[in-house]
Amino acid sequence: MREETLIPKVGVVTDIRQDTPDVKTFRVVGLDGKKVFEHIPGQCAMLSVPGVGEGMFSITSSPTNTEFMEFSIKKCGCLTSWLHMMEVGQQITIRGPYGNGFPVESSLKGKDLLFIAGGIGLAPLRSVINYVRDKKDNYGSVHIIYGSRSMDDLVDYKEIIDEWCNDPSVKVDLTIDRPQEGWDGHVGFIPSFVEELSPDLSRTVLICGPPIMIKFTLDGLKKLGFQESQVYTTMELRMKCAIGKCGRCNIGNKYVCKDGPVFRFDQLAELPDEY
Amino acid sequence: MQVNNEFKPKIVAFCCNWCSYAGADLAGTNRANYPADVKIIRVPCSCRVNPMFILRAFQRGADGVILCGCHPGDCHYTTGNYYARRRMTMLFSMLNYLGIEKERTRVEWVSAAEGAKFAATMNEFVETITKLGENKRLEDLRCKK
Amino acid sequence: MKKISIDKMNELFAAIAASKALYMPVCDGKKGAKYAKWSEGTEYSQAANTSRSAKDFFFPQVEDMASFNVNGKEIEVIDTREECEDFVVFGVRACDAKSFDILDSVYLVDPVDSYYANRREHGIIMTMACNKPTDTCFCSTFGIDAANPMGDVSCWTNDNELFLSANTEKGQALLDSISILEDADDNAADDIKASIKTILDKLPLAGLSADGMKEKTLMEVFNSDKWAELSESCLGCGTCTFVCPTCQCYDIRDYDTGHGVMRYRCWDSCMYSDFTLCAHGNTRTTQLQRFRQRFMHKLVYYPENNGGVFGCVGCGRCLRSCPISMNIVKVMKTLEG
Amino acid sequence: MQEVMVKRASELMADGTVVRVLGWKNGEFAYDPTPAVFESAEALNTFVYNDFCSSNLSKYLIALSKKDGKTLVFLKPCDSYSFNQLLTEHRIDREKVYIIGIECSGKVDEAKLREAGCEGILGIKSEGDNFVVETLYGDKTFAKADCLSERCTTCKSRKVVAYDEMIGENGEVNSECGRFDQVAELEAMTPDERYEFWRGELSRCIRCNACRNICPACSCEKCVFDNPNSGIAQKAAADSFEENMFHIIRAFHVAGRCTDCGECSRVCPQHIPLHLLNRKFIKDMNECYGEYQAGEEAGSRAPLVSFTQEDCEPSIVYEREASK
Repeated sequence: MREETLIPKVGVVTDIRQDTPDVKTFRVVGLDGKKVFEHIPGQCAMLSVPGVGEGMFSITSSPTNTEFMEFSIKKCGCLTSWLHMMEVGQQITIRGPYGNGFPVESSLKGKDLLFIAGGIGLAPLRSVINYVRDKKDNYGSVHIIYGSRSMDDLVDYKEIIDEWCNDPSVKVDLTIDRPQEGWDGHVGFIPSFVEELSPDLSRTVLICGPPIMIKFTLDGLKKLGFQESQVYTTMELRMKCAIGKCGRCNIGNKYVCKDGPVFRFDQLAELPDEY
Repeated sequence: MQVNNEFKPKIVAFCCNWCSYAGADLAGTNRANYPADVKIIRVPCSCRVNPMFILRAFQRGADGVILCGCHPGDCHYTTGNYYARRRMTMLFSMLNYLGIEKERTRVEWVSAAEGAKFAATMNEFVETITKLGENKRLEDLRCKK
Repeated sequence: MKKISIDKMNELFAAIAASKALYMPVCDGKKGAKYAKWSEGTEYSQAANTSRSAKDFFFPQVEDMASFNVNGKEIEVIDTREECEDFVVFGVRACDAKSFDILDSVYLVDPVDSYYANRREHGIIMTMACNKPTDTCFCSTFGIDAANPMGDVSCWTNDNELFLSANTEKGQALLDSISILEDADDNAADDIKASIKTILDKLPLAGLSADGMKEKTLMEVFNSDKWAELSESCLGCGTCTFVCPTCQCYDIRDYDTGHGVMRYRCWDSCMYSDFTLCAHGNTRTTQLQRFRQRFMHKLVYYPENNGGVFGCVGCGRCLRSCPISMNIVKVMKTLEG
Repeated sequence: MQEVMVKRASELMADGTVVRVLGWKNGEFAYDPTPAVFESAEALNTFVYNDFCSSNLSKYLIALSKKDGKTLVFLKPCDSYSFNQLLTEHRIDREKVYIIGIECSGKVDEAKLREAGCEGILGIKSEGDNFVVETLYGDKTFAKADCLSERCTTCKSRKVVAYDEMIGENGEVNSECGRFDQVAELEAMTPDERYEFWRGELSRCIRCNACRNICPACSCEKCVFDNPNSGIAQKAAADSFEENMFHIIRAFHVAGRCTDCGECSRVCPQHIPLHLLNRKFIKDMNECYGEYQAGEEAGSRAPLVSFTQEDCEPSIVYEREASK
């Protein structure tokens, strides 16, 4: 019988990192100790705990990482709660990669990039950021604006401080929603922070975060003079098959799992706003 | 094949916390014998058991389900078992109506002092179910191995 | 073209059933017809159509996908797929035969759905021209000719004879394997076709056209203010989706059997409130949105993605079974009006 | 009848008593009117009332009575029982509803015409006690009585039990309707026969949930079957057990609240006689706990939410079966 993508492979969780009180990052390899499959930044995989369910998660590690894949997962529902209860060595099932990914080898090549992320929205962007950092020659400068509810909720804080902030080609601006002891950085919501920073208009923007943050940030960007065709985002809706057949993750005639999850805002503007 | 000789029924007994569960306890301390095939599930009151509990037990492989509660009038919560009585009457009648063996379900009132009655009831119930054989009419094939 | 006398129908069925499982519409009590496996004594029903569609043969309501053994931290994935046996479905109507094309364009595009493909490869469709189309039929709206049904083998019948003509290699091989068939002129069924044609023209929905849908843009249709009144009385049940031959959405679920986990898929309906429910909320919270999704998918989204082919075949099942008599015909007429 | 209804509706809208009208709108064919809300006098052009307007409108009032202003609704006797039941359960605001009771002499089931071999229906004319059905394959005449919906052949009551005004004469309760005859027939069978009968019927279920969603008694915001952890969440029945379970639980959840309006059987696309499950509960409750008709008066207490100390024991089920 032919290969069936709906039948998953077994993956082993080799490392679990508590990033924030409700986000953990899981390192996954196949039974043979190698990566289960290759991917493009922004693509996703279906992880499942048999008996609990299956869900789509963006792959947080960069494809340039040849040893393993990582998934940063926020605890918010039934499946993610189970994932958070796992211990190292636990097996899960995994299938993928799914989705289109960011156009890192086409439209984004040679561009100056601006990443705007809110909360767990950093997860899908982290893959691109590290990919771009690993292939510096292909891309211009990188500006990252990242915000979260509090200092403790900044995902990958250690990596941001230790690696990104020390990378001369990367500019990092962090913000948190409310003042907090021990935080001497910016305080405020991302949309206003972006307007304040007034980033370079020539940059291509990759944005991900809660829907309400995306909405207001986009408005702000447009006010600053950015074009919709300059801004990419990545979406998430309920999915079951991840291959555009089960019929639930559509926005208009586009399926988020197959035609997305990465959309440019001028594409989204032509589609119903059912997301 | 000597399936019938080897058939060991699985029985689920929902026992109310205040009377029947204590009754089961008493049966134990009195060393009254009843088969180990009876699995007891403690519930706060017989009224806690809704029809779905009973059906779910059958789905998961039970061959008989028995509900034990305080004698009418003795409910810890005053009236719980009166409601349970009406509810179970209706459910059993419906199961019977659908052609599902009526002997597979039963309600018994067992007080905390009736350890002997508890054991006797269970013995009798297990015997009935053993005679009836495996639950076929309300089974979930997926749960059978 | 081949033919066989009506009196010998049973011999034909026996000849087919000798090597392959044979399914056909049979009378289902007093109410309509259903597909059933043929065995000696089974009576073929000439009912206008079956209550449930023929998609069940390729896309069953429930099917197992895989199972898992979970042992401590370890998981074993068991591929439960099996190659299916050859089977023949006789008496499929033109609309249902066309619905397979629509399902194909979803399930057979890359990545191919092996469960569906497996059945599709092993299934032989014998269609039957509709001698007595009924009031709820509107297949001609979508360019389907009930007098010339497609499928692997097309059949026509009158009071005396059954004519058969193969359209595919699979169909030809089947006809070649049946020795009791006689040869017939290629135009032998023309009279039947002509008489069907005259009835088709008289159907109450004969003039219905979906072309108006193509003249509007996706957003125009989506933003139409007609959806509110159309969906107002919708109950949110899944009847229309489940009887529809082209509705192809499914859900994947796990069932813990107590000694393993079964992963199965089952039909799902965009009319249900939990269809798009995820941890962060629901993208279609109102029945209006869910109702709109279903008809947008049939009339706009699907054609947009598939070269203008509509996702409806006009079988009329939803016209008969909707509890509140709301249906795609009313939607089309209202949207265009 | 239809003219009188439209006229009265227009008057009530014109004088501001109501702001909208809940009724039926004509369809594509003679037999497929859809429940609809009319917000203006002009919209009433498409208002229709005929022998095919069988939908029970009372459930729509849950949503409509939450809107601003009063809603005018036309209730048939069956619907008025459901309405009272919903009032009892505090699902409808009585102050927001203006009811016009309408007499009903039974509704026609188009499926009955098809059962009698009537396909290609072009038009249906009512002539006295008969229907003349014009079809593609010739005209046919049927006695109206033969085309009645299953539920209407054993009509329990032609009395509208809740109304602000009536159009036409109010009817009477018919206690001799024989609606439990079929239940009694089943009860008289052996358990094996009953099992075969119900397997045959319930195995046809496609779990479309039409019976649940149309049911005026099934008015929960979130149904127990919507819970994925119920194991049988509003999807296909993956095993024969789930078919049984769904139908037992569905019937059980409306037991004592079911007014026997028969909508469940009417809408079932697979023609499962679901009313026989509901009627079994009604019959049992009548026999064990005294006669009770849900919805007969608003505020009455259903048998399963009350008790007496002298109630029969569950073992009565065995005794009754044994005494047959």
